[in-house]
Formats: sequence, C-alpha cells, structure tokens
Amino acid sequence: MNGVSGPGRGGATVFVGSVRRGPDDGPVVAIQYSAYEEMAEPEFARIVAEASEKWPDARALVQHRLGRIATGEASIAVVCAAPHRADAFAACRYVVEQVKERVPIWKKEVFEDGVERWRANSPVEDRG
Amino acid sequence: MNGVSGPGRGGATVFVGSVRRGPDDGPVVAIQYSAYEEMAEPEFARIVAEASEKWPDARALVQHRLGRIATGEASIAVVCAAPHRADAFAACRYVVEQVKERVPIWKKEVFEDGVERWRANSPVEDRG
Amino acid sequence: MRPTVSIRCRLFARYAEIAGREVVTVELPEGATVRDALARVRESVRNGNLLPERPLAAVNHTHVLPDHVLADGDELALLPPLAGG
Amino acid sequence: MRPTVSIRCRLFARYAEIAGREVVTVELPEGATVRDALARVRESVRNGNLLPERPLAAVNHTHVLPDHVLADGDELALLPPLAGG
Repeated sequence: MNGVSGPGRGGATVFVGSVRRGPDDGPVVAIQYSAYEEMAEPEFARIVAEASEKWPDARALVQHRLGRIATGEASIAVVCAAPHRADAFAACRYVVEQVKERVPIWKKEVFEDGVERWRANSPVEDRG
Repeated sequence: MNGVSGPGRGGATVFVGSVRRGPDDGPVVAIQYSAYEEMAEPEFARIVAEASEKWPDARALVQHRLGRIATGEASIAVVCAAPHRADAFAACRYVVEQVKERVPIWKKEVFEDGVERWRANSPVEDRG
Repeated sequence: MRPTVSIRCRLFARYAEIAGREVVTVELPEGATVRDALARVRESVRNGNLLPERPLAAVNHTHVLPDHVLADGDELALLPPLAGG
Repeated sequence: MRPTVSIRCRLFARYAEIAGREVVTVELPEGATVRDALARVRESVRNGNLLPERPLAAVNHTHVLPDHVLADGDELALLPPLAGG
C-alpha cells in the first residue's frame, strides 16, 4: 500500500482474488496459471496508466501470480489510492475488470482426481 | 483478511481511510477522533450484519481508531470477502458509507498553529 | 402529582464543548418525547440556545426521531454531525 | 515474384495444446491481414480446424482486429478466451 499512498490520497482500496472452491466448482485443488508474458506486462502498465487518467491523482498497482496456485491462495492483488474514497473504489474495480478482460493470462483448473480443464472469464471464443 | 476469507469466498476487498492533507485542507497535522463508544460498538455490529444479509455469504470486519491520528496515518480499515468480486466491492463500500453516516464518531482537525476545528461528513446539523 | 420520567441526557463533541458538560439529567412528564427533552435541555444548560433544536439523537444507543416517546431511565444522546471514517 | 511477409505466429494455452506446438511461421503475400494469417495457420498446424476462425488476436503485444494488416517480421499471437484474475 505504500507504493500508492501519499499525503493527498486519503482513500486506499485493495482487492485480493483467490482460487475459490465454491459450491458449484467441484473438488478443484488448484489452478495452473500461464501467460503471454511479453504482452501481459505492457497491458498491466496500460491499464494502470488509464486508471490514473480517469481518476485524477489516483495511483494503482497490480500483481498477478502465475504457475500452480492452490485453492484458498491469492492469484491477484490490486491496490489503489486516491484523494477520495469513491475514486479509490472505482479505480480499483476498473483495474480488476480490465485485467480480466484484456490481459493474456489463462487458467486450467486441476481437480482432485487429476483431471484438468481450461476455464475462461467469458465463454465467447469465436468472434466471427 | 484471514478473519473474513474462506474457501468459498474468492474476492476480498480492503478499504483503508487515512488522515489526508489535500490541497484545500490547509496545514492539518492531525485529527482528534472521539466516539460515543457504547453506541458505536453495536452500530458497527449492525452494519456488518446488514452487509452479510444484503450480499449472501459476504463477511465484513471494520476497525476504527480513536484519539489523535497524525496526517498520513490510517483512521479506518474495512475488510470484506465474498464469493464474487462484485459483491466484495459492494459490501465493502456499503460498510464504509454506513459507518460515515451512522456511527457516532466525531473529528476535530488540529492545525499547524494549534487551532482546532470540528469537521463533519455532512454539513446538515439541524433536522428541523 | 403527575408521574414523571427521569432522562439522562449525554452531550458529545462540540455539544459538550458548548454546554461545558457531558451529562445532564432532566425530569419530564410521562409521555414526553425526544423533542420535549431537547427543549428542556436547551433551557437547562449553559449556552443551550446554541444547541440545534433538532439535532441527531439516539435513545439507548439507537438512532431515533424527535417523536420517539421516552421511558423512565432512558439514556438520550445528542449527536453532533457525524464524522467517522 | 510477389513480395511476401514472414509472420511468426504464437499459440497459447489451449490453442498450443490443440496444435501440439507454440510457434509456427507463415509466409503471406504483402498486404495480408490477421484474418489471412489465421486461415493459413489453421491449414498448417495439426488439428488446425479445431482452432476458431476468429480468435482474439494480438500483433506485437497489442490487441488487434481481423482486418489489421501485417508487416514483415510481425509477431501474431492467437489468444484463447482470457482468464486472468
């Protein structure tokens, strides 16, 4: 949080997304994340820059883990600070949503019995 | 964050509010917080319970500091976890807004020159 | 003699500064409302006229409206504009 | 001989699994678009018909539409539905 805060930024918001094992998710023991890293890095930077433009004086940081992440562990953390709390919330939410929509990261669910399944944020694949 | 998370709650949001020294705030060096503590405690509990009712399976915690808090230091922290990120954001925001609106806490700004000034979240005083 | 209720009224923050005290106990006729108690408090304390006629109020730790009827032994709190967060 | 462009195409995640490889280089006539390159990739790799005709695509690390015209040496990436977060 120190990376984004400052004397003029009174509100800071953090989002932490974890690998969940919800009622409909079956016995998922882990998620295997992979990325197109050369593109993911500049895309993260663009998203964070956009947040600072849309909410003046807001600052954001985002961190995404890759590789195998066990159920209950965190996969993504976003931190935003802004002069006013409404902007801190909005900027943080923006970064989370844009990351899910634009950053080339993929996940494969790993089930208890060893079965693996690709899983997407949106079901649309063919844009034809 | 451990106090609210769980295997079915994949999104966690934290809000931290700090004493800010913005461009229009003048040379505020600290804020002196006081409370009607016997009422503040149950009001916090009611707000947190409402969040769990409005966003099923959401969990929230809130902590507010009292006494003198220097510029740049945190005065309030709210943590929420929910199965889905939209609910984690909404529940966290709800708790922050309700605390500001309902919990009997007051603040007095302390300026560099020793002057003190009561400050409110809303300017309305007389409800007549 | 008409029965009365005894109300312990607490003042906070700026209101306590105005009145120079944090507690005042008032005796009111049975059936008195928060509005009645406020009028009595404004007459009873120092600089009472500087207190608003309808401040935010709570009875026994719960927010109430001015029409709320008081019971003997209630704790009435006069709350300046809130500033938590 | 018509001039050509050489495009390095990268496959990720499920697409790499389908094709059994992560990179394929294709030669296309000058002026070829992302759409043209995708058609060629689908013909060139194993199980290419299982790749979608219009997947999400990026050129040199930026999202592009199918009409985007390719230049010699471009890196074209075929991106399965994203799943970050």
